[in-house]
Amino acid sequence: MNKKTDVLTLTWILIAFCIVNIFFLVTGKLGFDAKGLGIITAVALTLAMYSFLYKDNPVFKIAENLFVGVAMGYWIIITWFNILKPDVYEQLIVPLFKDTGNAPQYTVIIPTILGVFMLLRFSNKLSWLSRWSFAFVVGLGAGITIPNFIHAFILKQLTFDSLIAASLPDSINNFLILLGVVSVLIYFFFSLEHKGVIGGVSKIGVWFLMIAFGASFGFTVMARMSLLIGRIQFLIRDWLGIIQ
Amino acid sequence: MERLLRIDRRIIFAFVAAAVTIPLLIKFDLPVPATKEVRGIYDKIDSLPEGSHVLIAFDYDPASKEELQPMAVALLHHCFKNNIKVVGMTLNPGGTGLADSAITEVGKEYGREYKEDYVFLGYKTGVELVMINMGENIYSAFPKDFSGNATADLPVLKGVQSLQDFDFVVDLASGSSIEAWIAFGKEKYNFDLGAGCTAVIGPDMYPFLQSKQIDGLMSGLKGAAEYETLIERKSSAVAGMSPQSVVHVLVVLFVIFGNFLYFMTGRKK
Amino acid sequence: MYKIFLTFILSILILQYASATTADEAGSLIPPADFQAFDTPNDNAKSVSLRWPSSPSESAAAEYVVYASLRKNTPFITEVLRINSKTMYEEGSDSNFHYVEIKPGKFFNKDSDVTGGRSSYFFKLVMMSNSENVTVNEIASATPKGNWFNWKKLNNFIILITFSALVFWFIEHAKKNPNLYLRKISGLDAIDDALGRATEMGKPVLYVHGLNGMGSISTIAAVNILGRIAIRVAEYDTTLKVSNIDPIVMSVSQEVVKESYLEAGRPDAYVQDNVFMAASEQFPYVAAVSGIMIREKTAANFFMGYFYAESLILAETGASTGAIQIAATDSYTQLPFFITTCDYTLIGEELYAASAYLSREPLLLGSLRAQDIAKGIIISALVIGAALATVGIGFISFLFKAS
Amino acid sequence: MNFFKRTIPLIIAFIMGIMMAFQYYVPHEASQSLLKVVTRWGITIAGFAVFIGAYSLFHLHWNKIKRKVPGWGYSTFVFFGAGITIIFGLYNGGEFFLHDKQEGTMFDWMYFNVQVPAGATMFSILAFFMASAAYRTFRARTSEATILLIAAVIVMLGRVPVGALIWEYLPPIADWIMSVPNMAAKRGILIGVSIGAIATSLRIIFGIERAYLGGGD
Repeated sequence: MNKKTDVLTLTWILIAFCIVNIFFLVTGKLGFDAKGLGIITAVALTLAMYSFLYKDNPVFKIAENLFVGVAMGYWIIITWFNILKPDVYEQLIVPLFKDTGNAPQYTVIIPTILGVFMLLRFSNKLSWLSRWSFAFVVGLGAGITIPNFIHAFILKQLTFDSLIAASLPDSINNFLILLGVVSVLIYFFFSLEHKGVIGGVSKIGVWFLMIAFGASFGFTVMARMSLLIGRIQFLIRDWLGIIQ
Repeated sequence: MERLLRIDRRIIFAFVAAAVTIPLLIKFDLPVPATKEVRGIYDKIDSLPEGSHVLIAFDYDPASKEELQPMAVALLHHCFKNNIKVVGMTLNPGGTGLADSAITEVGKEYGREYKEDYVFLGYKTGVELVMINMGENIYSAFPKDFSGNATADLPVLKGVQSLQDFDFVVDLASGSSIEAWIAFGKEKYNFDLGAGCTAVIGPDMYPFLQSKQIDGLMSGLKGAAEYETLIERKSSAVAGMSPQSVVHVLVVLFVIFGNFLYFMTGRKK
Repeated sequence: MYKIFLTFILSILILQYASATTADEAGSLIPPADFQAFDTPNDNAKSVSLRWPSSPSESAAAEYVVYASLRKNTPFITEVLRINSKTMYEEGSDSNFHYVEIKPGKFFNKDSDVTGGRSSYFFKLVMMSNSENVTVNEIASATPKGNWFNWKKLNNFIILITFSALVFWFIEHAKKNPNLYLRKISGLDAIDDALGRATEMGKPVLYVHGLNGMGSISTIAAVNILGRIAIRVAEYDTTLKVSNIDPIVMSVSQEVVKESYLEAGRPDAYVQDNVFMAASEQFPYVAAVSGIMIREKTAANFFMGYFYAESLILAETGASTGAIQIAATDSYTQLPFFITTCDYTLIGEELYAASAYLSREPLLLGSLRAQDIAKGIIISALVIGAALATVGIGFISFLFKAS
Repeated sequence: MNFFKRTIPLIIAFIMGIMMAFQYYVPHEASQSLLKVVTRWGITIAGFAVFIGAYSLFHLHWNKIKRKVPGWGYSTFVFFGAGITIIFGLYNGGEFFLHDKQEGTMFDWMYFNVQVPAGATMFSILAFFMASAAYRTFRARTSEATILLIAAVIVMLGRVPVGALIWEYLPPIADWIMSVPNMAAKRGILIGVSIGAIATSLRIIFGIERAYLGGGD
């Protein structure tokens, strides 16, 4: 029974969607070209995504799987044109067979081999070779992370402001910042029981954390609403043409 | 009262849809004063002489398009209007198309020439590795631009050897790339950095503002709207501020009303 | 015609005025008494530093100009620097010295001018105003060299070495003594309470994995906690359902739950299908897990690991079915939603601490202790540094200076 | 064989890690050239990672289709979407993939009219759930949650233009929350997380942390 209503609802929405678009195409509001058809496709996908609000349904699932596939295809092609073609194919392979005025860059061979090794991860027998590539990339990442993080996120973040500043509000703020940083660090300190002074300070740390999470909460609500506003703008401006 | 708490969530969905759509249709203008965080970026770009080089990293993908694309467009308008040379790049494969179209469209609007006044370098992966490589030599990181031109011959890049030579770098991010730009770019190679990000990560950027590791911050559609106000070219972001206001009030009312019911019904589990 | 005449008159007037003012301000220029050039310390072989004492006749109208040459005797024609004489003072010299760094490579094409070897550069300093130029007699020269250690980064280097030593020492220490003290994580008690209530109600317990794979520390920590929950569940004889989005995490979880049941002496109660793949994509995962919560009326929900935007919908659905919910995540952007919808939330690093507390793994314990010591040092530095700064002593900020 | 499978990767990670960490303190040009070469290699290697992602995705959906798990039909759309996009990408508007990328091809059309709208809509769905959660579940059940919600309400109202109309002091209060208590707490978190990241990096370099190598022998 319930399923029948759902199918009916879906059919009606589809019919309505078709009628509206045919009307737009006939009246010339949307051109019968790549742009006009593009807008119709985009609108169809947008609405299919929103159908999840009614309930999880086949239309949503089709749209989502299609999206996942297209995004992966796009990623592959973009990687070819932006990384593999200019950095490997044109630097190493083309100069081997054709005189381009540039000598083949033989040093490119090493990262290319390591890159290919990485793909052996899925082979049963040779997957151990992929570890060499991961070890290279992960070791490199770990090595550059340590001194740069010490510099940018620890030394640069430690401020030693005088608690008696130019004005009273500044002094209070300087004190609150010091208290906040210290108390949050103490909250994440696990080697001492949270009792007495430590317990009191870590309690203050929790308050600071909660205010910060509240700020993040407010900003996240704002972010999601902005996304929705953008999509609604697209629907009523680019498709329906109600606003400019 | 119990019943009020148990209403179908689809009724709430309808409220949200109405709160967003109606203000867009009836259009009322609300002032969007610029905060000092956004002004930091505006002032920096405004202070640059003609012909300066600005690098914009479009590190976002379609999922954050509605927040970051208006920001990118506003920023590009400002740069092109002031005759600043724009170099675009992205660390997110899904961002290439959006970045390319934004740069090209705004560039054309001001009659700027590709290769002469602006260039889109395209996508590279490896985040901090790309930044460090660009910090050593930008032509090593990007031997070709997005359309396949050799970067070494591009007139727009004349005078630019590495990141240090950019007069300003702006990262528009939906992920953790701002932190990476700070640690592996700005702090290692000393250049001025500005940031634009989704509102979700906006609050996490305040420690960097205070330590002056970034010169300014635009967060979310609100940040974009403030920038649009500053460059006096109001567009979709400013138009989005009236539904944004209405829907925030709605959510706040929901929170208050929900908690009111919760306490009235005796906070039962 | 009259326009040209007017311009002429005007220019004479302005010129007279202009020269009058500069003459007043500048008088005759006194050049700086000394001029030095040397290799910039702590850098690569690209830059040379110049330093000279301030001249008494510096003014906003006077400029310093530096010319460079590759040979001492050839004419100095390449201008490498032009600054206002009131700028670029050496830091900490109280405006008594000027200090600039020059990259001569930008002005000279080394390969064409010098054949092999390092090149020295020669510099000439000229002080200029509108009316006159004076040249410093000394011609300074320097050869840029690459340096092998950046002494400005010494504090950074010491932190690196000290922290490495701490991590090693405490991991070794924890291997010998796995009972290293860790404070109680109060969320862990809440887990037992929730399991107890689920048993009373006779409803299943749902354990929801985050979206990340086995490579992420959050997932490893989450699996450690799952082991402990599974033991308790087996003892209480309740049903435990574990939803997964990653196939590898699923097979690891199956192993962990199976072992826990064995440890609790209830291998018969283990049902492999209760540790299952709910979906492979974010939103279908949300839909599938929410469906389970609603259909099976789970009494307790655990959300452990790294979550993304789906956290809100999951926790909201769970709260609406009246389940006791406990979350543990290091995904800071999602924490606000867990805190407002769950009964107990382990925040950030508490997730790792809980996992170390339960597993007693020396690697985790030792590392956690070393990080605590580092935090302790930072806390003391901040407090003492602020106190000293208040009375005007900048010693601590000097020690932690980032340059 | 164990030497090649276990020891060599650990040696590579160790050498790379130590070398790159120490490189930071050496300003000499030799050290800079090393950094340039190694990061250049890293970029190229990372480029191949796309195929790992592609394999995982296709493998997963292929298994679903092969085993006919419930809902396997939807998985065919993943292959359909990826297939069309890749074909258009390789066709490259008639120029084929060995030439430079062309503008305005069907490949770009797929991106702008499928990936962009679907991707952009995906997370906007959460706007609705956010509102419903605000009504039904965001409860001041503890004193912590109460502080959180109060801060959230102030920020939500203070950050939009209407805030100043409700009460003129809302925006400055919201700004203060952002730049004092929020900033302090986020700085505490940042320092803690960075210490954790440095510790993890150290464990990787010295071969104590091996999770990244994957399981097996």
